[in-house]
Amino acid sequence: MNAMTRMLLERLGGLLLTLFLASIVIYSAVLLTGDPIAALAGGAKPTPELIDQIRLEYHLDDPVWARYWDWLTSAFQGDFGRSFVYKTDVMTLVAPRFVITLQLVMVTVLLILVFGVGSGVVAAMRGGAVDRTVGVLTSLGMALPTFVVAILLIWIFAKTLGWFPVYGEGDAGWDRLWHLVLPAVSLAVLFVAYISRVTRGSLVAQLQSEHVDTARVRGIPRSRIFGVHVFRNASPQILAITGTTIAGLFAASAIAEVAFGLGGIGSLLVQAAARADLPVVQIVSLLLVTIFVVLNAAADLWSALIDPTSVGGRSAA
Amino acid sequence: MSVVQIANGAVPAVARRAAKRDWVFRIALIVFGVIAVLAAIGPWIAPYDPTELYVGPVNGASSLAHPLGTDDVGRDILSRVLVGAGASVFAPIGVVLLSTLAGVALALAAAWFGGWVSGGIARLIDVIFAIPGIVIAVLAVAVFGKGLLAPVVALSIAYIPVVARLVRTAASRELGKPYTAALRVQGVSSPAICFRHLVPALVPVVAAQTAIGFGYAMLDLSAISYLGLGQQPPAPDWGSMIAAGQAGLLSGAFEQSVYPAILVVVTVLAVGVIGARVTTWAEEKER
Amino acid sequence: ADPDGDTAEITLVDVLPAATQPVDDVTWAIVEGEPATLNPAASANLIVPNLCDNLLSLQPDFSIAPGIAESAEFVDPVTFVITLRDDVAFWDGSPVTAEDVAWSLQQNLNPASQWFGAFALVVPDAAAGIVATGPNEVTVHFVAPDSTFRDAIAGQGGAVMQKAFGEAAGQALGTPEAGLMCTGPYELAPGAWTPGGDIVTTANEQYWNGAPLVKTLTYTFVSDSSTLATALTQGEIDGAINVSPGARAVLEGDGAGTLTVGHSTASYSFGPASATGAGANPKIREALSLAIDRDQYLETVANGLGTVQKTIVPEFSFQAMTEAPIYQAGYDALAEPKVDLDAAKALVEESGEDTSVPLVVAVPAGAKEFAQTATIMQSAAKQIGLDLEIDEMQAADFGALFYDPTKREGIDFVATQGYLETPGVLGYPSLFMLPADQGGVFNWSGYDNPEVTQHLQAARNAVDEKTAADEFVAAQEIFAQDYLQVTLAGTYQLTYLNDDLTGVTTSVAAYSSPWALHLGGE
Amino acid sequence: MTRPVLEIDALDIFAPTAGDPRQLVFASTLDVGRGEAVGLVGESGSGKTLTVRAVAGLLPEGFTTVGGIRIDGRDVGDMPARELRDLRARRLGMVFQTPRAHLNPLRTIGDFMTEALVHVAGTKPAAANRRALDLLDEVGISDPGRRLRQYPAELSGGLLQRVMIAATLAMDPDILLADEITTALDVTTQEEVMAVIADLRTHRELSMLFITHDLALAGAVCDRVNVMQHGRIVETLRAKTMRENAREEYTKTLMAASLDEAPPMRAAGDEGEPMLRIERLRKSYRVRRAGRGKETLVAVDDVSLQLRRGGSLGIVGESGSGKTTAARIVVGLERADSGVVAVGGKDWSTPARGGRERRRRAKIAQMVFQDPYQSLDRRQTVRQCLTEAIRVHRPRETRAELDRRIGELMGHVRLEEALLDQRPRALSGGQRQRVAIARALAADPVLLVLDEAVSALDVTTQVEILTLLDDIRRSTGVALLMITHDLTVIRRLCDHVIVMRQGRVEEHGTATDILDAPQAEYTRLLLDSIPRAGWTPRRRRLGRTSSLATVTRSTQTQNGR
Ligand SMILES: Nc1ncnc2c1ncn2[C@@H]1O[C@H](COP(=O)(O)OP(=O)(O)OP(=O)(O)O)[C@@H](O)[C@H]1O
Ligand SMILES: Nc1ncnc2c1ncn2[C@@H]1O[C@H](COP(=O)(O)OP(=O)(O)OP(=O)(O)O)[C@@H](O)[C@H]1O
Ligand SMILES: [Mg+2]
Ligand SMILES: [Mg+2]
Ligand code: NI
Repeated sequence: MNAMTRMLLERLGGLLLTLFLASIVIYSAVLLTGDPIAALAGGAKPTPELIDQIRLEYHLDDPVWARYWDWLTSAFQGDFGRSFVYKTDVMTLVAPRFVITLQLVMVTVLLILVFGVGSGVVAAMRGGAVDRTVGVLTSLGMALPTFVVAILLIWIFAKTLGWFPVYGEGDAGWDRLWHLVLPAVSLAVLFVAYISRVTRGSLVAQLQSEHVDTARVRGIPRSRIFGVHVFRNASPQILAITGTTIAGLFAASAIAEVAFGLGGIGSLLVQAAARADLPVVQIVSLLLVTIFVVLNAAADLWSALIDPTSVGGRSAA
Repeated sequence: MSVVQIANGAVPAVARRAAKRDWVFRIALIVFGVIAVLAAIGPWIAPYDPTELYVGPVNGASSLAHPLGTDDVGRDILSRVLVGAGASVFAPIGVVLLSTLAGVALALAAAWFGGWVSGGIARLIDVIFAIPGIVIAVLAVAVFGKGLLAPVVALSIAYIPVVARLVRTAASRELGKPYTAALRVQGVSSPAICFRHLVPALVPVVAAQTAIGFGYAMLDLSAISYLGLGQQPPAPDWGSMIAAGQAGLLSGAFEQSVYPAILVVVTVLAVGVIGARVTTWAEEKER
Repeated sequence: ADPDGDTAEITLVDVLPAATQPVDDVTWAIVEGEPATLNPAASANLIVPNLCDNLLSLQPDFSIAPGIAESAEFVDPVTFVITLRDDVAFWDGSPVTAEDVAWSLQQNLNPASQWFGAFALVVPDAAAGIVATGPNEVTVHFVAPDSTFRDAIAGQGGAVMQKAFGEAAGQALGTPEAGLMCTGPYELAPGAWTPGGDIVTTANEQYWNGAPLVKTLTYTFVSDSSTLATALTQGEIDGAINVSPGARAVLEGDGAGTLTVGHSTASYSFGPASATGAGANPKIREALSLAIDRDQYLETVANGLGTVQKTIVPEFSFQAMTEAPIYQAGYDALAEPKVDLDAAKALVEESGEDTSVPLVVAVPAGAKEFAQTATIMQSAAKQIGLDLEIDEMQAADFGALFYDPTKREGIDFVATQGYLETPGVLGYPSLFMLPADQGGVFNWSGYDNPEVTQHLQAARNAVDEKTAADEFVAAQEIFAQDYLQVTLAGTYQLTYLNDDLTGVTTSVAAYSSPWALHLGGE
Repeated sequence: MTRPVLEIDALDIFAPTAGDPRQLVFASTLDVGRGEAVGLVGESGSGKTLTVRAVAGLLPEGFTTVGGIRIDGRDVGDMPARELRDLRARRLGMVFQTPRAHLNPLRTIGDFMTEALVHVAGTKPAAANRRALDLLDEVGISDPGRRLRQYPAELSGGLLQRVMIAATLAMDPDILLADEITTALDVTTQEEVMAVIADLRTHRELSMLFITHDLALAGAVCDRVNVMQHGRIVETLRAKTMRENAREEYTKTLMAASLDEAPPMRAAGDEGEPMLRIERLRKSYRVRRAGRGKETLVAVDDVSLQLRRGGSLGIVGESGSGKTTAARIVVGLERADSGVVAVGGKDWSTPARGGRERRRRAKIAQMVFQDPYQSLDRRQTVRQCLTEAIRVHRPRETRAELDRRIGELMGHVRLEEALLDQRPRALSGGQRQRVAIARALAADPVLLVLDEAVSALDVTTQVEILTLLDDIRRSTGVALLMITHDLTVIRRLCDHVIVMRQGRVEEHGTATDILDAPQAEYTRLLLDSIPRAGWTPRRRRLGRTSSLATVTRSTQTQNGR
């Protein structure tokens, strides 16, 4: 078997195992998070009979493993359960919100790539005062909590400037993009700083590496040294960490979503947990886990592709 | 909330250089020292009872009686900031301690036993790593109830993979060095190798990680407070103060949010500089 | 005294001038969050009133006018006859029949209904109790006279739905999937409710009382008060009812709209959650009441937008009733809440309760008002030597307190905000003061005063309004001193509306009347 | 004589520090004539590398220089940056000590070879490719077409070094700067690389500045030799006559320390029971294949040997021949696939189970590891280290008794007691290795395994340690199992020798027999590859065709992320 296919299969196996274990952990832990009767009674004052009926109907008294098994088998048939609160298919609830989170994450990723990777590259290449400035800014950026940035932005733009909307997701299209700018900025600040550093760090490591010395002494033009030897060689590490960061953004977006009133999956999770809407909490958590694991694996694979020497070399862990 | 993985190069060279320039490091150390001391003695030096209402006007501005103003129920913000420092500074320390202990234990077990133990631990760590911090926080609040314990436990768990991976790498590197083989050949017992040689060797790495982890824990804990999953009122902590003051911010009463926010940022910055210094120092020791 | 008397600087407006210009889209924020259902029998919210007409129509000043029912009166002490207009049609164009009305009212004979209490005296057998007695006539039979029933059907207890649609939908009626079939000024088309997203309603061009000027009225759900305040002032959302008084400064500042203050029956209060422990002791409650400065409370929690309220039953709830003067006199006779720490400490002493055991007050998490209420209670408790802990509960857990006694274990007080959506004074006292088996579902401390019970029953069973009023005042005189709910403040109805729009109901009547009927451009 | 191509004139090099810059190189002056090979020798840290890097423009950031560097008479300091780069690209070639680190691991050999041609000289890729093929052929790499498509990780060190040289030649430079280009290679490979260089010099009139710490090598390949010490060039000598002409004290010690000058000190091995007996030992590893998948690599293949009490046995062989693996099996750090290891009549074929058994074996056999810098715990002082080694066997020793024993051990290895409270960082390489030996002797072993115990050290230090070991053997009667790839070490210390190649025993016998009358072709090759006076490097065999298997053993530092 080809090494590439083998690695892919191994990866896939590890990925599925991780997902499976995580689903067990999450499924059973979520059951501890609250009593869903209020949610299930749908606003009505439940009588004891109604409560009994609900417990029976939703198998609330079955042992955890039995409920997990039921859930798993129906999930394989495409049925992910129904929201206790909204009484609708969980997927119809999650899908449109996922789109919003996805869009938010995409805008954020754009910011991270442009400003994070960009400033890291500039800092590494220019050095000197530019490097110091970027360093100070990123130090500050890494000390700024997302929600503080959010509050600050709301304050500035709602009170004073009014250039960007600070609430809601707007309508699809340009309006949406317009609405996502500030949430994305608040979400991005910390990560821009972080990625900037990682980028700078790995570029500088490459810049100082011996093979770059070789290229220099051979008179290779600066631009080519940077593009072909420095950036290209640093990119697996930058990519791997950017990948992990982006994968984590889907969960980290919760704060920006709450602060800017976006209806994404992060705010849905917080809300659903407050209302003990267990199927939603379960699905959203698992969705987050899946995204994280898959994106991470994808980033790994991609950096493996960039790095021909690593094919089949990395351990699965 | 975000759990940022500590990666190579995450400590900026600038901070390192800054850390080498002693005065920056010293300032950071002094700032953190002052904050830590205030956190420890805050309740005794607070001019007012931090939970007492109407010691001043509602949303009062800075004045002689209330240097940092008063909040939306007329409590003295200075007192709240001082008393809140305890939870805000010591909770991240708790997170760092718990996650470090657990992470180091797991990593050592993995590095030491290898084989299926290592495989199992790696899998466990993968699983934890895959579950977002916010999900762990939501679940932990359900299990431990509200208060400081849940978020501390949640973050400790969320940080385990970062610590464990780091330590595991360092431990295998250390175990791979010829001197451990030499110790075995000398007949030194395994526990002795582990505790007399391996553990001390990991101290600098862990110390550097601890400083960095503290900053992240502080940010994440305040974010958890912001989402309403943290400290129980009326006990103050910086994160919930920022969140509570958000409404006032829009109507011009910035004091309640801004001061704790500045403190969070300053503390994290100071710890960042200290962490960079410790890292440099650890790296120098490595050579 | 005039309820407006002590708030001279605030002008109370209960309705904005009707609109004249058509408007295509209006986005409205629902502060309470997304409802679980729009079934009027199962949920009280601000969306249903625009969708489903009630039999009688509640006016912004809390008076009652004919609605779908031309008339609705007791013809004898136990027989109530409803005569319907003949020109009312459901959204699908089919006319409203007596069968539909009977079926709709019968929904409330189910104990799960929100309005079961209002229908408690109707003959329990649905077929015999509520009957269509003519093409346009429905007769309701009672087991005993009920002085509150007519007021109740001006609320959602009198909401009219289509029988065929309701039977087809079954349990799912009112959910995003099944939807509704009513007669109101706005229609809910199938699929117009995106769960977790928004609810889109469209103008009912055939509305019997004149079509609304707004073509599409979309409801979104924003619970966070500062988020909402920003969205409103930025003009991102056109309006909201029940905005947080905490955001007053922002909302009154320059923004896209204006804050209107209207009459309300809403109040903040707290009450005991268990029959054991210090919370169940009236002396402790009175002591706490004596330790809380109401003016300061108003200033902090309601940001000045409220009144000191002496007892659980607010003045506005009887303003438009025939015997209002009697009720007013009864109210005026009650003592003003005052601060007296010494007396409070003495009461604690007297109560004989163990003050070393901390008391626990449960409040819903998230809203700043409740956090502040709890903080103020805690601080008051401390001043009189009591130790009070705060348990901020997530929505689901807090909701569970109201039906699951086990969830109330370890909790002494529950602090809430409540309002009365229809005129009438007996609703609250019945829920809190009657023994549990007689309808006192929130009587968690096991309060049982035969005199109070007797007066309240007599008020309800009274066949003339004066007797009802006298009996209630007699009961109130007694229960007010037992502090079953310690009323902290009455609040106003706060409505924020974009300056381009007008025509909404701005009093608490919005909960029971199509408040957006006259909404439109200025 | 014509004008020198490269002149270094009173060069000072300063490193940046927090305060004043620290001077590392002091007024170095040397020149290289056309077609001439000039050596630069001297102890570690004397400033050799800095000097050549200054010529190539590769000093670390912040370093400053004073003085002149002239190429063809033009001072590089006066040239504009562009021109300077161009000059370096076309006129200078530099080859480094560690070719693996100096090649971009993510680019193919082909890319590396043609990069300068295409991007500096503007040659068409196809033409550059043809040129690359020719060059690889010229440095003696077989199957160059395939090599061009491979990645650096897939080539052995010797091949890589040749690639590096070939690539440098692509631009037809006049001057070749070579910084310890063979230090990482074993003797046979070293000879080949040097042969390639010698060829090139004769064909191309190449001038060369050649850095090494191996005087014999410098003497063999250079016309003139500069000796450097503490940042200064202390002396310049003609290579042919350097031994006779050396005037400086430092140069004289350097020359005198050469091993083959010292008299053999072989002790007569007493005949008796073998205390170590190895039979048909075999050990294989699953290793990653260069391209894809895994393969089995037999590291030790059917090896048998015997060592008598008080005897000394040498194992020689090129890099990767399985010497270390065999030693690790003996001391129980590795488990053999099959075969017998018997020590003192007891079966040691499997590693010790449990602490007690391990301690028992530790009392009998001890090992000194190859790398003195890494085989000590850098956090322990010498005293702590020795105490620990002693306490393993005598846990209840009194303080005084302990001190006495430590003193005795320090005496054995001739270390001053003043060093007892130092940590390894403060010790020189020779001192560290002596501490390691003292530690091994702490258990009073009867068998001492020495894995390349001196190869990382200066020649002077090497001599010291070997003498020491021989003394110890005589005084304590310990048997030595000496692993090395350096035959001169064997001559000095061992009475029996085993020659290993690719895991197998190629030849064995007494040291005198093997060194003076080698039977196996391979042994002769090994012997001939050793640089010495009058030695000229020759090409003897074609390059290794498959790369060395990648070692996945945990002792190889993991690049953890
Ligand atoms: N980047 C650097 N920063 C500071 N000091 C340095 C740096 N590089 C080298 N040095 C110092 O400069 C001195 C000379 O170093 P150099 O590398 O030239 O020695 P060398 O003669 O090549 O030794 P070796 O034989 O070990 O390669 C040493 O003392 C070394 O510590
Ligand atoms: N743990 C291991 N896993 C895989 N291969 C290994 C391992 N240890 C050694 N090898 C391989 O076994 C072969 C013999 O290695 P060994 O270290 O014994 O060689 P050596 O003769 O000591 O070489 P050197 O002179 O370079 O030290 C080498 O090809 C090496 O790559
Ligand atoms: Mg050097
Ligand atoms: Mg070896
Ligand atoms: Ni918009």
